[in-house]
Amino acid sequence: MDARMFRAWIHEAARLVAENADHLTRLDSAVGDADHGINMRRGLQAAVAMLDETDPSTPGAVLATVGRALISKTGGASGPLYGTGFRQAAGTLGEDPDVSAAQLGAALAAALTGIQRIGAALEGDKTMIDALSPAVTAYQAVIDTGGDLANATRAASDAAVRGLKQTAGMQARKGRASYLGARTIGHEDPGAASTVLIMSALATVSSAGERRSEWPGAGAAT
Amino acid sequence: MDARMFRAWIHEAARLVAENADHLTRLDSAVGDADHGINMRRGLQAAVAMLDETDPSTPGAVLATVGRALISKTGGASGPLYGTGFRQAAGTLGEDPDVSAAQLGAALAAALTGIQRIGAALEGDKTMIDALSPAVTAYQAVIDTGGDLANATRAASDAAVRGLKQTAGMQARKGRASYLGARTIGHEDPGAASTVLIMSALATVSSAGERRSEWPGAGAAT
Amino acid sequence: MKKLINSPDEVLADALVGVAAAHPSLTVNTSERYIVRAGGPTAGKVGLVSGGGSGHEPLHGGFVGYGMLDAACPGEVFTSPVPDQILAATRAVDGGAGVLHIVKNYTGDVLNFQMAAELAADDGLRVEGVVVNDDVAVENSTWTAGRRGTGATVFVEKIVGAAAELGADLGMTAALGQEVNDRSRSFGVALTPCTVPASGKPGFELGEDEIELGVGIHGEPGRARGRLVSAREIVGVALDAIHTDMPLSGEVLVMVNGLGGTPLIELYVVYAAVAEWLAGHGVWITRNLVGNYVTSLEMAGCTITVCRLTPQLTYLWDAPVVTPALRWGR
Amino acid sequence: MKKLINSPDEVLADALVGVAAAHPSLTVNTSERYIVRAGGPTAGKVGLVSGGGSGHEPLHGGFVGYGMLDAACPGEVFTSPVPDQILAATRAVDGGAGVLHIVKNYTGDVLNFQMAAELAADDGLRVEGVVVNDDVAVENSTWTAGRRGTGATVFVEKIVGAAAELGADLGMTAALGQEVNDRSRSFGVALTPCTVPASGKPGFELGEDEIELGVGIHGEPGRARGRLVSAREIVGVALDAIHTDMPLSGEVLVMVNGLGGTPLIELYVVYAAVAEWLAGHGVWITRNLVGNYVTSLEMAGCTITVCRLTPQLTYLWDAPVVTPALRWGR
Ligand SMILES: Nc1ncnc2c1ncn2[C@@H]1O[C@H](COP(=O)(O)OP(=O)(O)O)[C@@H](O)[C@H]1O
Ligand SMILES: Nc1ncnc2c1ncn2[C@@H]1O[C@H](COP(=O)(O)OP(=O)(O)O)[C@@H](O)[C@H]1O
Ligand SMILES: [Mg+2]
Ligand SMILES: [Mg+2]
Ligand SMILES: [Mg+2]
Ligand SMILES: [Mg+2]
Repeated sequence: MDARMFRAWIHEAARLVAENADHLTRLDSAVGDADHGINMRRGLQAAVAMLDETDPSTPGAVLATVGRALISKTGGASGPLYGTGFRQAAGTLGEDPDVSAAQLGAALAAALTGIQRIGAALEGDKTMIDALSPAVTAYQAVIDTGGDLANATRAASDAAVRGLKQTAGMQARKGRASYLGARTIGHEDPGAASTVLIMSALATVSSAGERRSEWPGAGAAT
Repeated sequence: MDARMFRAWIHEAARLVAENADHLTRLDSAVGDADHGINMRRGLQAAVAMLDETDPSTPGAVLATVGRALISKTGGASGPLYGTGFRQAAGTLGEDPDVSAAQLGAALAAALTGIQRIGAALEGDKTMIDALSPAVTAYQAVIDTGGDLANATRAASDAAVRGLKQTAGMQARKGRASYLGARTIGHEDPGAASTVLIMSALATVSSAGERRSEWPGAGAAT
Repeated sequence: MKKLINSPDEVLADALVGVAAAHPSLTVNTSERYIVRAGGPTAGKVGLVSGGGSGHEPLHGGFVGYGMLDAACPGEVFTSPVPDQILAATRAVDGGAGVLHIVKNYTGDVLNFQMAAELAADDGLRVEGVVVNDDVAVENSTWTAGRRGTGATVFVEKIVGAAAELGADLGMTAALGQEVNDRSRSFGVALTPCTVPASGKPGFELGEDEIELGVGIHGEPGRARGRLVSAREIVGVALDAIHTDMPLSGEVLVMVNGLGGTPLIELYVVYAAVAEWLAGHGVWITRNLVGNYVTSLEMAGCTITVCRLTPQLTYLWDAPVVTPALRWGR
Repeated sequence: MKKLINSPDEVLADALVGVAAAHPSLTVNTSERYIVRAGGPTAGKVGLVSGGGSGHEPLHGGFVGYGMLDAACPGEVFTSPVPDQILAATRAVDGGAGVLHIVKNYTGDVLNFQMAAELAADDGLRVEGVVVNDDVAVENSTWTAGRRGTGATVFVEKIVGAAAELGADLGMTAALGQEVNDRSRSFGVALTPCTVPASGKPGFELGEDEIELGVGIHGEPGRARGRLVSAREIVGVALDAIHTDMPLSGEVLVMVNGLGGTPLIELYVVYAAVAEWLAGHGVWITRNLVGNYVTSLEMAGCTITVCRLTPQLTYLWDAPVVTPALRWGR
């Protein structure tokens, strides 16, 4: 995967989030303050704009730019959390112009660790961690058993969806949803839902990348 | 008519107004500030209480007490207007312990004049005047043609009702309804509606007085 | 009806207990129902009394204090006070220099204050009155009870209050009040109705995209119903109406006043539009107020009031004032 | 959604233009999005920066001025500000004595301020933080993100502001802010939801006789739904919760704070009930605020905040303050 493909990922994530912004906000209005869709749309739009403007040439630089944009523009809890996640991921990729599926797995794991370091949420706390953590695990499992990028990202995306669904049964213990205590049970977590969109965007672009190897640069993805 | 009968009038008026307070307030909410029923109920309850407390012995003293109570307790435009009306009426009755139907006619006319002196409303301005003025005229017409108290008060009450109905077609030019201009057309005037109740109370007690001459003191009414 | 009250009939009584408890600088006479500065009348100073229906807080009780009112007479919600309480307040603040009544132009307020003034005169008190009638939405006084008094009341109370503190006599304060009123105009807009506690129902109904244009401060409908448009357009309607009635120029004092249910962030959005409009018309805002000063219970909406300043009016506006709702210079 | 705005996306930008126009004592940096005192940092004084989502006005911009904050960083409505703007404000108010961040305890606010503090430290600035978490409705911090910061923020900003003006150093201001927070508790009640402009829909729905108990200030539902009861009963619930958590005694500072859509007359009814309850428990209110200070857009309801005073805190509370929303002593 090269910088181009990482940019495609963020473009697709921004598109999906914009398309589902009302849904994310609706989820946040049940357990939070009704702004998650607005925040994520604003943040990812800024990320896209900053990518278009600075045109970073390595995957690491792409993710670092996205992290900086999310931190600078999102606000709320999700901004620093996702922003830190992307920056940590960028850190593992260094300046490589092209990264392997294994490298991407390490980057995703680093994102998870980064988000947990600053947010201190564990699985079961009803946060984005509940979608991201199983996604990272599923991704790694596919790679460990010799699967390719497309399969790994698809597995990650599916795991994120399952994680999201499980958040409905949880009582929030982190973020502003935690103030509602037991009243959060029965509602999906908005941050887990945005994680699903981001992971699904990754699956989309990596399988498209595989299939359409005529794309300039996309052929390098594995 | 003696003091007892005048007190009965005010008791009946207070009862009717309390019973119809919501209706008066609803009328006032269409063209004013949604308090006419509340004001009139408060004012007439105070009048009844003050009558019970001070037990005035002449018709003039009864009406003067009512006027003072309305001025002291009603508030709004209707308090000073009705209060002044009752005080002016009291003035024409002097200290007579018993007043004739003709004297009552003069008292009603004085009330009308008093209200117009301080409120400066003419017929057609969509105020209580549009109920009171035809009532005074109708009362006098019955007396002038030899009719008795019961007929005169009934005629007055009926004329007030007709006057009230006509206010629906008028555009308000006095009081806070006037701020709404043409939007007042189609709505009855709340003050005209309370005048109807007061005149109807008068008709009720004077015909009851006629029929039930066994009432101590009520036999004197003509 | 959803209100933080104990019972619809006790709102005013309970609120007065709260005012008394909250403000040691004020004395509340709960039986006669008036609010005065603690410590009694200032000898030789003209006493300023205002009043009107409750539901407009902080008007008037929140403006009692040094440099502004001496007493406020709160009536029931949206109902004029009665002559007895106005008379009692007038007596309580008379420091020998006479008492000025500041009255918003509503039939009920005017009649009740008039009666009180007559009773006070019978007692040998010197009383004058200023009637505030700044609302340009009410157009033609031959066809109406005359223009309503709204936002300019705050300007009159503040500026006349400063003059009284500086020793202006009764005639001067009355003339000054008249001058402030004559130089001021207001226009109001409602986005929602409000509910008088004793009535329990909203005063009118409005669709999701409807507003009332040219409203007063008593929860009544306005002169016309309009579509909910942008703050900038609403400000345009309001300032056009004011400017047509009293051409604006030079230095002005502007109040963007919330009617009770509109958050401050929106009032700043409105103020930005007002500043833009006035700058575009060569008018210079040199003093302003943005906030809830003359409310209509929980109604959403605002009134915009403009006063054409003179150097003297600016000086008196800037003079110290120490009240619960307006405070500076001390 | 019925709001006096130009467009849901421009609310904050337009409001900041309004704030800039209305208050010559403030400078608004509209591109970096912060509000500072006009005239730059005071050399040798600790700079105080607060911030948070917009929609709580006058918090925080209305508390920038002498004796209180040096800068406020408004985020989008109900959304924490971002590190960049906090960093810019921190730089702008540094007078060489370091900068104190006053942060309400919400994950977003805490994370964004933390990042800004790290960036500021990288720049060689000395930054400390106080996290305000006074809301007793959030009971158990092992199961939650910890208690929310609500009304006590005003107390912290005022009292620390006074100390900074008197020359307290960075460590002292941080410790004092912590002390004020530790001695303060709040409880909030909502009668209606509110609508974030960009979302366009109310945050929750409530029946005609329902209220939300234990709400924060972001339009979210509360800990529990209850029946609409009398102001006195609601105050009982709130003060019982506060008293259970922090037994009240001696002299206290009380704020009865409107959430934006509740008229002042109701806040006085609530204040009367608060005064009654506290007097009945032998607690003496020696200072108070009644009004809209920490709002939640147009939400109807109130928060009650109590701070157990010490002579030093009372002294600092009384010290002069000159801001758009709080002003006395000058
Ligand atoms: N401590 C935390 N760790 C991980 N994720 C968190 C944490 N706190 C909140 N979140 C996530 O952030 C989401 C809310 O984001 P958003 O609505 O944008 O911010 P805010 O709560 O400040 O309004 C939650 O749904 C949750 O998934
Ligand atoms: N100038 C006037 N002359 C006669 N009646 C008037 C005048 N102004 C108002 N009214 C009457 O008073 C009624 C309103 O009374 P009320 O609602 O109690 O007082 P307010 O208008 O002060 O709220 C009107 O319906 C009208 O009949
Ligand atoms: Mg949120
Ligand atoms: Mg009325
Ligand atoms: Mg009235
Ligand atoms: Mg938020």
